[in-house]
Amino acid sequence: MTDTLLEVCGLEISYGGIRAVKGIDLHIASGELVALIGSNGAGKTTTLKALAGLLHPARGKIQYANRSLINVVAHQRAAMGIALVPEGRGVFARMTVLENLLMGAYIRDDKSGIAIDLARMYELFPRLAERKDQLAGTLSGGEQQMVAMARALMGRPRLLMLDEPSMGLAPLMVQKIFEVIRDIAALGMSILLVEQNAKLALQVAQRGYVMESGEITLSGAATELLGSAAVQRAYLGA
Amino acid sequence: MKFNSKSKALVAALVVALLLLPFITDALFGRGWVRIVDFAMLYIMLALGLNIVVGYAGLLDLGYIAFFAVGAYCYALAGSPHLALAFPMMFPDGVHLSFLIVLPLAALLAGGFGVLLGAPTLRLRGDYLAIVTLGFGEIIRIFLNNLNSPVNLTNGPQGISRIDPVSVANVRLSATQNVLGIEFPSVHLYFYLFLAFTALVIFASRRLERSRIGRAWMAIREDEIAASAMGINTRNLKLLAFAMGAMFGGASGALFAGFQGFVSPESFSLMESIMVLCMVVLGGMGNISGVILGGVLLAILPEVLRHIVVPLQQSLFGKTLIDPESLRMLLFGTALIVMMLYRPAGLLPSRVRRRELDSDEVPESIGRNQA
Amino acid sequence: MEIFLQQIINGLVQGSVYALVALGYTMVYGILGLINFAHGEVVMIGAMLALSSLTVLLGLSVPPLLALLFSIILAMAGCMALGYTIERIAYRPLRHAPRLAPLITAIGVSIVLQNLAMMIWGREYHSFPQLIVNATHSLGGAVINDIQIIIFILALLIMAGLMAVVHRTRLGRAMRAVAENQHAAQLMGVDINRVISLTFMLGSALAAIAGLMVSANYGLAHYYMGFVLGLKAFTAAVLGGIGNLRGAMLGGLLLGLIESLGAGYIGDITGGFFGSNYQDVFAFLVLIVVLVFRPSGLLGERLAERA
Amino acid sequence: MMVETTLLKLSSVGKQFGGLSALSDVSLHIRRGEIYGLIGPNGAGKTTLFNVITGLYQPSVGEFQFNGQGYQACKPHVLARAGIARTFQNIRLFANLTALENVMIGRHVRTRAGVLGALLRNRATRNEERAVVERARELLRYVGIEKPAQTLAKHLSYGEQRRLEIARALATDPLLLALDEPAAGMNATETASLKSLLQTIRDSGITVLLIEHDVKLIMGLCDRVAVLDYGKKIAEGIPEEVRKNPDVIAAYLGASHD
Amino acid sequence: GKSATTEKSTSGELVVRIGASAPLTGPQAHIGKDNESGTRMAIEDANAKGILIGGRKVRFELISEDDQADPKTATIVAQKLVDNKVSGVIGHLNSGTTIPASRIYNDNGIVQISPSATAVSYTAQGFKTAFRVMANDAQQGRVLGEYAAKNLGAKKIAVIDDQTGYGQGLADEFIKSAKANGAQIVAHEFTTDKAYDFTAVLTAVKGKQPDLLFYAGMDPQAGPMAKQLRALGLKLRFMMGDGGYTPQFIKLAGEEAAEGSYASLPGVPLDKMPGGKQFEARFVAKYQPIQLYAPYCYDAVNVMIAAMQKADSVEPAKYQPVLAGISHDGVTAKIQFDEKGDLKGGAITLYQVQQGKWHPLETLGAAIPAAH
Ligand SMILES: Nc1ncnc2c1ncn2[C@@H]1O[C@H](COP(=O)(O)OP(=O)(O)OP(=O)(O)O)[C@@H](O)[C@H]1O
Ligand SMILES: Nc1ncnc2c1ncn2[C@@H]1O[C@H](COP(=O)(O)OP(=O)(O)OP(=O)(O)O)[C@@H](O)[C@H]1O
Ligand SMILES: [Mg+2]
Ligand SMILES: [Mg+2]
Repeated sequence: MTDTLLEVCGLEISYGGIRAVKGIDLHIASGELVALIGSNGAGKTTTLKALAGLLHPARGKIQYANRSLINVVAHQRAAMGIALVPEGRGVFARMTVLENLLMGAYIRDDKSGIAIDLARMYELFPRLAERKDQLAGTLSGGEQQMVAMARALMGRPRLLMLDEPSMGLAPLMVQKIFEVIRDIAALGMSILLVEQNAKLALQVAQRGYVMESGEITLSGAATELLGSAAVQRAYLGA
Repeated sequence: MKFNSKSKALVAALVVALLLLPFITDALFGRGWVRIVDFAMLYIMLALGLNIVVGYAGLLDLGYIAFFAVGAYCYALAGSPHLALAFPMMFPDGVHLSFLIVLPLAALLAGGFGVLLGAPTLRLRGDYLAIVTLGFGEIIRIFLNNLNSPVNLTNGPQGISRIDPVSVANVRLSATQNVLGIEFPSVHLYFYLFLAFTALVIFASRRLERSRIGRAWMAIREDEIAASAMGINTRNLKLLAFAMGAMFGGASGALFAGFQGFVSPESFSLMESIMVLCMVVLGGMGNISGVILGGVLLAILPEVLRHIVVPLQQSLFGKTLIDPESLRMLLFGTALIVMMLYRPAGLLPSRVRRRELDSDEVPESIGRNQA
Repeated sequence: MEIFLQQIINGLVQGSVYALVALGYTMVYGILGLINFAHGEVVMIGAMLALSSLTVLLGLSVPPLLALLFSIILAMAGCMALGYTIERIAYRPLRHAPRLAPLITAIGVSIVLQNLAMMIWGREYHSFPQLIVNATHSLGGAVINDIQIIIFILALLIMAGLMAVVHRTRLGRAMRAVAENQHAAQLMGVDINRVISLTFMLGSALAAIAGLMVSANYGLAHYYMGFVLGLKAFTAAVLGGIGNLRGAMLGGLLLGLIESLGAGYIGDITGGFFGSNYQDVFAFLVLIVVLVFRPSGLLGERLAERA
Repeated sequence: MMVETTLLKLSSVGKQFGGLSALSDVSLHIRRGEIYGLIGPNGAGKTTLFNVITGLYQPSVGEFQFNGQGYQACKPHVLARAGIARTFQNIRLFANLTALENVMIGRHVRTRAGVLGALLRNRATRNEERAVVERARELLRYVGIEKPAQTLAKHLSYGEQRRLEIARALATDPLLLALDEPAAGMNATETASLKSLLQTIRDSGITVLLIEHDVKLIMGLCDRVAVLDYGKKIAEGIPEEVRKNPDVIAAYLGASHD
Repeated sequence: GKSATTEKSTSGELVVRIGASAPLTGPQAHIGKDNESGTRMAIEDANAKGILIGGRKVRFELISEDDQADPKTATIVAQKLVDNKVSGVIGHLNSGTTIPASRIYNDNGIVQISPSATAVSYTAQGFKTAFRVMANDAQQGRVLGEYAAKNLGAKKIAVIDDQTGYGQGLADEFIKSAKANGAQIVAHEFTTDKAYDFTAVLTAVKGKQPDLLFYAGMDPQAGPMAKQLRALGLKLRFMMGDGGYTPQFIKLAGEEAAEGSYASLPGVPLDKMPGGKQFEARFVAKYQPIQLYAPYCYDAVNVMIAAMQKADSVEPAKYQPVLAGISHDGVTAKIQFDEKGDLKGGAITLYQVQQGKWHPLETLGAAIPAAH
């Protein structure tokens, strides 16, 4: 039995007066790949931002590696091994691919380790090796997505959160990104994956949560969810 | 505009209060304060004009005072003996056109300058626009300062004095007038004149804001590319914004010249542009009542401080410890900071700004959300 | 020819001063997108602090060079503290406010600093002690002195140093990351408050040096000296492309040259119709023309907006 | 005959960014009343093509004809008036204005009130304003977001924002509606409802040009599809043909696509 | 309304308010404060003397306002002084503020004596209430131009002005007079009253090889200008108007560069005037070294009070005609006004820096007839 890495209890987040996330519970075990699906505006991005420390929850507990994350600000969470690949990628457009990757390793100071990981990223994404001196802002959408993922991995996170990594990508590129997700999951990293392409997400994930209007309405093993009629109707367009 | 009976009563009360304002001010604080109120009205007009450019169309203009200057000099030249110096044959006594002719002339001339300034700056954004408009304001000032030779057009830094006071329908506003047994001193008369014009400017601003033109300006402010893709001719509309703002500025400049009787380039320094911008932003960009409040506050605050700094120190320390004049400006600067910190979207934010802020209050650590 | 050469030297010296101040402007702008209107006042405070410290130390008959060294350090430290405080009080709370809000607090800070300085150092112009023998050198008939040479070299060195910091160090990378996307920078583990504070302190230290240089070169210090200098430096930064360090340097030197050549030759060019009284008109016209053809300054990146 | 059925015709259009050739020698024509799909790998030049035909970019070479008239180096507002409306890949709404105001701004190009009208607010202006509001509400209803009419655009959810962009574009009374990845970030169910909206729009007589990565949507909706790769058109035809084209499979679809 | 009145204080004294206005903030604050101090000293002296008017002991009260050297603020300040029922005003410092304010004083019948405004147009407006105790630009420029061309024998003269009302007015009159006396103006360059780098204009001047440079502006510019002049190796005589006659000039220029510079100041040198030396000693003890116009402010107050005493009234309407015809021995000169309110036959003294101090060379123009 693997131990729990992240545990969220009664998480509530509001924008001004509007509650976007209304008291949700979720947990992720070490090495687990968990999918979070839900329709537009359900509160998925909001949840991830709160976990990364970019938003302050109104209420609720977040336990990470048996430590409470209340009062831990975003950059400290990054240092604790929590990484987020944000919606819209958020690459540093006027920095080169290499500089972007080095930013990913900002919290580390083991020069040799960074060099090793850099080589590993270039192995994982050969395209980035070709383009390492290109400004990230001039890359195509798919390439930027690779930069964003590689950058997050450079910090050697224990928990990787991905917010719609397939958005705006061509079919071939989607396949490629999901292959990478599967690969890094196999290396034992914990992953929380938010996706609109619910089918793909549930195919790679072990467990899944379904979110609607700020609440978790369904959860369970990924295969179960894939088979559920409710999920099929709402998210798979069946 | 439709009013229910309650708001009708409110408006009526407001009108009466405004009409009585100079008398009340005079009785309570003295005539000097009526003059301050008069200047505040001029500033409100200026700020409302700038609000069109900055608040509606989102074009940061740091040289706005130039239009005020153009209007003022237009009035000064058309209503003083000065041109007799430059063109003794043509105008042996100078030019003394009627106020009702000069005012629209000044507004139009300033509007023309607005277009002139707007044209080369159309492609510029944000702070680049700011510095170019700043430069434009300085250029105008330098020309006014130096056009005393080869032909003495502006009398240079010495300025033009002996400008005709405003007179409407043979009533000279520079002298105390007796109407129905009530004495109206000059500063009171100017107050009513400025009040009328301010009302006009407010009316025009409101109508423009809620019109097809106003919406197009806001679209440009929000996203120029999307606006042009929606069929908005951004070039023409930006020029229009510059021109409209400049016209208001020019008209108030003309009023200023008539009121003051003297114009010189010193009155149109960069600091003045900055103050008007402060009024707009501090009051609440894009919101007419906010801009008015900003104008009133910033025009009057230094004067209020002038009066309280010494007594305040006396009551605190028993004597004047700190030089009152620098303390006054120090407090003024501090007030700017504190007000802005306390209400970042302005004292009376526009509907849009207010909501924009609401959503930004919570996520403290969220980064700059660039489009 | 000798006159022309002298005008070039004049322009380069004046331009180096602009450049020094413009570098500070540009750093802050680069990271926060904020016109730090108070920067000119920080320059002034730097000069004033140095002046006071020099006066005291020389009064205690401390050797001039030692006094100078100590004063530079004191002025830099004082300005760094001031820069930190300004950012903390007047800008940080407004980081998510509408874009023009911090512009107004900046103006407020500028007014406050000016009047504080007037209270502390008085209304009069102070003469700045001459500490080193300021030898004059002749260069093909034109003259240049030691302080001017120092200013010019210092400006270049500082620019090079800043470029190295920004492009080669971890802090520099963090600064650029914060400048581009604070959100993402935090996710990388960057403490953005710390980075922004450091940037302000660095810019303020530069301001202190600039203030000292100006005072040493012109032999005066006054509480009002920062305003015009700040404005010119801001213009220079925009001319070069605001946010770009090399642009600040180039813009500063160029503005200096434009001014001196303008003042020297407008009269001759226009047949005496316009004289040196139109020097600023000339400078602004050059600026406008440059911006019309290069809307983001000479070296500013032309990120054609992607639609 | 061609003039009547062809709405948009590109002949050998090219667009260069520095050394990069984002579009080269692209020719295509879109018929009135059809839904024309544009697909291709990331960075193939699809959005660039949109920017060219909406006047945001000037083509480096070539020109295009729209509604029987030639255009080259035209300002966006001219093309909007001519009848081309678009949405943006990275949503570009007027973020701080309400949904209703966003759509009202779309009416700008079909209304006329000027400064005088605004100041005097005469009968004609009042009538026009009323019509603008009515039409804007109607369009919000049409795309299914009448409820948040008074909400600021930036507070709408992603899907609502996409719909609002469509409503705003429709407000310009376009002949050609160009949509850049309208289904990005939508799940399958939401995409399905978008699909029916687009069909309704087409049925109302508006020609649609659609960029999408959702192959299912493209194949199920479009009358014809063109494929771009590295700035060149590598295939064009009805969906069934394109789907089987080996070049398209290699460059875009991938082997195992269903 | 009623202009000036008096009020009774508890001790039965007559309290008479004297207004004063000058820039107390901004770049000219140091000169403005100097003016205020001069005015204050005169008022304190008068109070110490115990002056009787209308048979009652008078206590003068100073109401000092900051006009920020801004014309608009000046009118507000003027209106305020009127509100405060001052009996007369000493001010303002600059012509740009003095002129707009003068209209308000005139409208309210309040006597104004400017200690330092030199623009000809100030007294040309036809206001009975406007006086000054300083030679105007025309008077001073004429003397300076003549002195440069005749006494100093300058053939080729360069002029720099600071583009302020003061500098431009003075420069124009200087040029006219220098030309009339046979000198050639080889360059007319410009700077501003906020500048401190003059190398460019000085280099341009150098190219024209003049033998004298006249600067029309104030000491904060004149000082550094003299310094840069020497640094650039210009070998010529440096001359200024009253704006340069300050200890500050020598400090800012450095004694070496300042040595030999000329400046003028209306009036007779303080130490040649009865009571002048004593005034200076007392002033320095009380405040700080005289910047510029403090003695003129002192004189302005005294001549005003003298007129009140002579008219035996503090009502402006009553003492104004007396003032117009007065002859008063001040510390700067014998003060008499012409029909416009300008100083009659104002003497102008030329000074030169010698061994780090200003030394009077000669006093000229006593015979100059009133301007226009
Ligand atoms: N800055 C904000 N201010 C106000 N409301 C917001 C803000 N950001 C998001 N919301 C609202 O919060 C709710 C949740 O938004 P969120 O972005 O978390 O949804 P999501 O599940 O990620 O949706 P999508 O799949 O479209 O990305 C939505 O109703 C949205 O409109
Ligand atoms: N303004 C610009 N400056 C420089 N290069 C640009 C610019 N706009 C587009 N490009 C480049 O042109 C190429 C085509 O870009 P475009 O946005 O048209 O691709 P796309 O087909 O829309 O891709 P995606 O599916 O990822 O949106 C890309 O390599 C892109 O980097
Ligand atoms: Mg989301
Ligand atoms: Mg695209």
